[in-house]
Amino acid sequence: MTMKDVLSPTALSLYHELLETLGPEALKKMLLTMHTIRAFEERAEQLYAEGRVHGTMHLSIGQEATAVGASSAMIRSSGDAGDYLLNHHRGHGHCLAWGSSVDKMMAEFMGKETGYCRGRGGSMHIADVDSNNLGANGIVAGGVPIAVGVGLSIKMRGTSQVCLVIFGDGAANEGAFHEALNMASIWKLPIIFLCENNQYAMSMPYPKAFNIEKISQRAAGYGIHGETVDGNDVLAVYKAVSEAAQRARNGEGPSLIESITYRYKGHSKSDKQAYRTREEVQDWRDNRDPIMRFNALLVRTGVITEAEGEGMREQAVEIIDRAVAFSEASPDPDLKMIMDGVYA
Amino acid sequence: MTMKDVLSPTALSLYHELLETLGPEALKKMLLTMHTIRAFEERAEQLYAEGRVHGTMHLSIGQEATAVGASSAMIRSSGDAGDYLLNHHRGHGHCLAWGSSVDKMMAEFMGKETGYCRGRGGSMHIADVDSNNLGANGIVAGGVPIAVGVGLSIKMRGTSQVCLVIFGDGAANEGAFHEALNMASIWKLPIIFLCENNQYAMSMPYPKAFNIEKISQRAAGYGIHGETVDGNDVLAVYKAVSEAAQRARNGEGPSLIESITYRYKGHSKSDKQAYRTREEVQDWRDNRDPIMRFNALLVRTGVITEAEGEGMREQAVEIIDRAVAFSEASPDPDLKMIMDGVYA
Amino acid sequence: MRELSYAEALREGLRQMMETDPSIFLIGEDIGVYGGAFGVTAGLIDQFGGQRVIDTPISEAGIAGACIGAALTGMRPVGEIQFMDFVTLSMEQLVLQAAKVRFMFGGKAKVPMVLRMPGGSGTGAAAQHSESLENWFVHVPGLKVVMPATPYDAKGLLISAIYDDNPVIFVEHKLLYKTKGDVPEKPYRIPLSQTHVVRQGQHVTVIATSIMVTRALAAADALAKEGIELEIIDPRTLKPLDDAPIIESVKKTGRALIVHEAVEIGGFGGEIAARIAGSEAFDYLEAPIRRLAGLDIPIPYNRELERNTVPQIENIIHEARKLAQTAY
Amino acid sequence: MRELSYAEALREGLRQMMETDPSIFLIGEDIGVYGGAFGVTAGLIDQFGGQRVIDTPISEAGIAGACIGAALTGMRPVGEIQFMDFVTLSMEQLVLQAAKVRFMFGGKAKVPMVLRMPGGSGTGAAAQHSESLENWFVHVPGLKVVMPATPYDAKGLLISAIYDDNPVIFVEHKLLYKTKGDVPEKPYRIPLSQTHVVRQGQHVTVIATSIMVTRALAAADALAKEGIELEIIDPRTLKPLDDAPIIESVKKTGRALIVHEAVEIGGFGGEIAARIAGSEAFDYLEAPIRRLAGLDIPIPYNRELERNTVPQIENIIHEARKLAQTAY
Ligand SMILES: Cc1ncc(C[n+]2csc(CCOP(=O)(O)OP(=O)(O)O)c2C)c(N)n1
Ligand SMILES: Cc1ncc(C[n+]2csc(CCOP(=O)(O)OP(=O)(O)O)c2C)c(N)n1
Ligand SMILES: [Mg+2]
Ligand SMILES: [Mg+2]
Repeated sequence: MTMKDVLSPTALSLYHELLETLGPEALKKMLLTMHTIRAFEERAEQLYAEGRVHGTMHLSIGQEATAVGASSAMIRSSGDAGDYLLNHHRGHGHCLAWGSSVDKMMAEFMGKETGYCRGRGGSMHIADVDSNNLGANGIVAGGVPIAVGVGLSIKMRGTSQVCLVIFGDGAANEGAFHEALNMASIWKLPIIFLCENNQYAMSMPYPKAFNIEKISQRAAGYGIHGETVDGNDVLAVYKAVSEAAQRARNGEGPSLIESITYRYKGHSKSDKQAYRTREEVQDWRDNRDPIMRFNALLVRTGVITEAEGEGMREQAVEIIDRAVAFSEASPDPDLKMIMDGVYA
Repeated sequence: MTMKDVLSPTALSLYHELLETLGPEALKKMLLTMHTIRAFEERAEQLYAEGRVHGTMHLSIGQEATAVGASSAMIRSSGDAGDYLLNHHRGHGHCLAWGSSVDKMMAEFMGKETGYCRGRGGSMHIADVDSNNLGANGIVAGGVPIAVGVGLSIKMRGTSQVCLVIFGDGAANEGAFHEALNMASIWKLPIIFLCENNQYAMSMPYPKAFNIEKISQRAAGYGIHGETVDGNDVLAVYKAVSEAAQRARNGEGPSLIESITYRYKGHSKSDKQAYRTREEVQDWRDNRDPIMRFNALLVRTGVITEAEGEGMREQAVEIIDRAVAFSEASPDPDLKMIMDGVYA
Repeated sequence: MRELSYAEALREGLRQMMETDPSIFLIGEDIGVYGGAFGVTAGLIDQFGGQRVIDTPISEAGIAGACIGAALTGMRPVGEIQFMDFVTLSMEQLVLQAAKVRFMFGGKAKVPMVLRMPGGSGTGAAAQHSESLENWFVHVPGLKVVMPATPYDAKGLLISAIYDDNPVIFVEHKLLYKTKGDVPEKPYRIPLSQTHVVRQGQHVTVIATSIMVTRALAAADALAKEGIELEIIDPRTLKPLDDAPIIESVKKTGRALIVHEAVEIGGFGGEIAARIAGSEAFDYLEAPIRRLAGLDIPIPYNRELERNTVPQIENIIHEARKLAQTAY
Repeated sequence: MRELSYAEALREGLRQMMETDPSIFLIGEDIGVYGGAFGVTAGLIDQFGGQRVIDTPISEAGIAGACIGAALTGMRPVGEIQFMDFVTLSMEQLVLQAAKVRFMFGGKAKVPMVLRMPGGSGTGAAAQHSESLENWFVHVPGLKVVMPATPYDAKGLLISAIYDDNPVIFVEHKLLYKTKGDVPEKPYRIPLSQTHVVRQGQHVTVIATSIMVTRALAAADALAKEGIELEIIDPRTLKPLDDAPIIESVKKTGRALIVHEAVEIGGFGGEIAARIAGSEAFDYLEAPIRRLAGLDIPIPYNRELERNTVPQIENIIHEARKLAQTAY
């Protein structure tokens, strides 16, 4: 779906259905979160360029709808009352959408003691176990088998929780993906396997790594529900993930959802992007941007004004400003504690 | 298909087609090889019971049709002129069907210097690299990614070879299976993935480990040809594998063939078989035995007499007698050479 | 005291823990009706059902992942890898996930899991079913590595491992499963990281692990008749290692022989040798430190070749005697 | 002589071999148009095409398997694992297949493959992208392990590795890729298993690997000003190890310091220490053998923590000085 289709009958009918059930405030909050994610990552890139952070990072600019749509469909709470999140290297957006503290995320990104991981994890490993966010994973598909264990644990503990695990198209070719989907299926575990197909795994275009049209076709090989959604349509993602969560809570087992999206930036800091054209990137930016689209929908249906939409963008930037200030004022980890936290 | 269906119209029409193309001698040889496999394994079991071999072993009694049907469909020759074989722990039958020396196999089983692997490999690791038999593998699915390399090498060397890799139902849940099938598909490699579904992976019944009806359904997830055949019908297996080989030689890429069969014996030496009933085993023995079936077909259509059929069984036992005698007369490996053969 | 086999001791430990704590469950290949490839879990599925004794497909990465995810969310899984060799398929999950998650998350998560696996040769199962890979795990921060040599240690260490809040690699030995020994009926814990002086002696310190403890004891009996007294030390927990008793012993005897089944090169014996050679015991050494361990070859199938690949009682006798007679 | 960076030297070695031998090909993730995560294979796809510079899906077990199968059937594959950490996903194929196939088949097969992988920390990539796991492979019969420290060694050892008929684990270091050094233009081979005395000195023998060779050289320069002369030894091939020059050197200096980046516990330093402590050099030792290696923690993200996790020049200076001053 491109910008032109924002007001298409299908888009509008889904919109009105969700406006009804969720209310306008919830939708506005989703838009704000998408702005916050983008602002976070644009700032991250800038901090990196300025030499104020080291390491690497994987920006999800362009993919905000999947993060926000999916998280909004889950119960974000702590302990047995909340669902679980697991994600991978391109994970800032998921974490922010899950409701994590922007300050603590930024502090982690900047390697500070006040960060979620006390500066030990960095961009690729942000976790907030207290809110059932079991963390990002630097290993492609590394979190996918872990989701099986979370699902098993939910089943054994007899709660009605669900585990959402988000990974990329590249991850679907790792052996771990296969083992995990099969185990989740035979044991009917409450897991949502959400595959963000952003068209590339690093430099590998999706069609070169797969000889199938849709990754969701693989669901059939495990006897589970599979479906592909427009990952740049926050409401479509919301709906697919909600339904998957409902099935999981009903004891109907796991689902594989493929969300079609696109990353605007390079894979990581050192990517010359020789594997794609500028035009392709520009086309996605101009015609399918998830924030522009959702903003347009809310404006054209009168839920917000143009100015309110613009205000949200600014509000997001301010949130990030504060987070950077918080981080800069935070102490570095104490070198004397270097051995700390390895063993419980 | 059970014994009753041996003369069914479908069975007979395939039979006549192959009788025409292969000739009666080839069919007789297939039956003799099936007898030889069974005799080999019955003797192996006996030798083990008598304490004359150690270790463990995995008998394929009841699965002979798959081994013979598949191998007969391949070009068994050395160097660039022949196809390749890779198989796994339950591999005696595949190796014999490939045309390997019974003497050298038995000697290997008995740990002798004259064995294929000079007594270093044993039952689970018989290989005959000279005849493009790249060996059995003790690791479930361990040979499956290796097949990808063989397929790549064929493609790069520009020969018209094909690689046949045989594994069990259990192997289809290993991550390596997934990675290999995908790679073989995207590069259109000349590989036949032959899955012997003998209903169990050790104690795990197939329906508990898979939430799909047929393993061949997984082929669709990789965009390759998938099909399920009656693995106790040697001609059905022959046909499916021949066609797969033809596709592979035509550059149409890999196939996944599932062959439905059954093992009569326990998984390995130490199996109490608490996971299945005697009746189930007896039913397969009485009604679907691959040797009885093929023998009946050849007898009833007049290719051999009852007595000739019985003679083949005896001939097979004699072949095995000679192999045991050969092995017993063979020297043990020389302890002084223990460090030999690790590095080239 | 009542005698149990090593396998029975493990089973009793598992059963007693599962009876008292519903967060403990078992997961692995063929551990249900089959009872496990070596019978350790026999009968447990009848008592606890298939929900707590979970048979898996053949998916070793999946098994490890299942343990990690469950452990992160309040359970205490005890996984089984059917043969230690197959843990090569779980390395990413164990090394990059289980071991690191706590540290990477700033100490804010824990992964209380045990992964049991039988190592070692001697059953004629050849190169792909006879590995002794414990030193790989010793090399990984965040993991613990336990390797019991007796039924008594097996039960007591397993219970401690289950209640430890870290991932524990629990290495059993196939040839030990049927060995018998005294085992208290009540549950008991042997603390992890507590090296055990199994036999006292003044001439040579023998540091041995797993089945080599048994063989070293037999060697000690034989050498005692010649007047050579071996002091036998079993670390039991290889990581984190309690090395003080080893250093103490070598200060006393001045001679150290390290014995393990794993390949010598790159093995755990190197760690022990380095600790001794870098410690105050160095000044007391009266002979070079000796290692006796597996040959640098895959385990061969042929019975005689197999036997000669790893240390046997006679090899330990020979080496210890030679060492006792070496004057500096 | 012409200077090249370590990455360029590797690339030139690959290019020259591929030009002369059509059986050599490259396979790995993003090695084509991307040129490899660290640029080592940049441009090679333009010269040799996608049939010989093969981009793979993210399937590390598949990559290893592809190398093994091709090697068994007449090719000489050079695989790349994008970060050494991810080799945890290839362990079964490497350890149970590549390493063992020849022996299990009675010496009748060969597996001429190279698997390149960058190890080490220092780039802020944290715990899952900074492993130094070489000692795992040293522990595996049938594998060879090569770890070049300079551009010159990188090219010469890579060419030897490609022509070796065994599976070779070729460990590069991320921080070395940009370092420069003299590299002859013509192809040349440095024999595997040939330990190199990088710098002569009489006071302390420093056995160092990979980037620690560079740091040890810098430490030696500093200490030379204090009159302390380090002898620096780089094994280059960790397996099979040529230990004679190490033993010889320790006999001369009487003092040994082993330096590597990998975690100390269970690491390669243990092997070296054990070889020294078990050799005739033992009698010449004038001080305990010292190891200086990685802390027993996962690599932290924070830059200062990361730096302090592995040995730096100043740590080597400090340890070597202390050792030189230790009297027995
Ligand atoms: C097991 C493993 N292999 C390779 C990598 C290096 N790597 C990091 S991200 C990435 C691409 C992942 O692609 P995808 O799963 O599609 O996620 P995306 O980056 O597109 O979000 C690669 C190859 C890794 N981190 N882990
Ligand atoms: C990676 C691995 N996991 C487990 C085993 C132990 N094991 C050997 S055979 C087997 C069952 C294999 O089942 P299947 O693939 O269906 O083959 P079958 O034995 O039925 O021929 C198991 C679990 C192994 N050898 N390798
Ligand atoms: Mg992607
Ligand atoms: Mg089976």
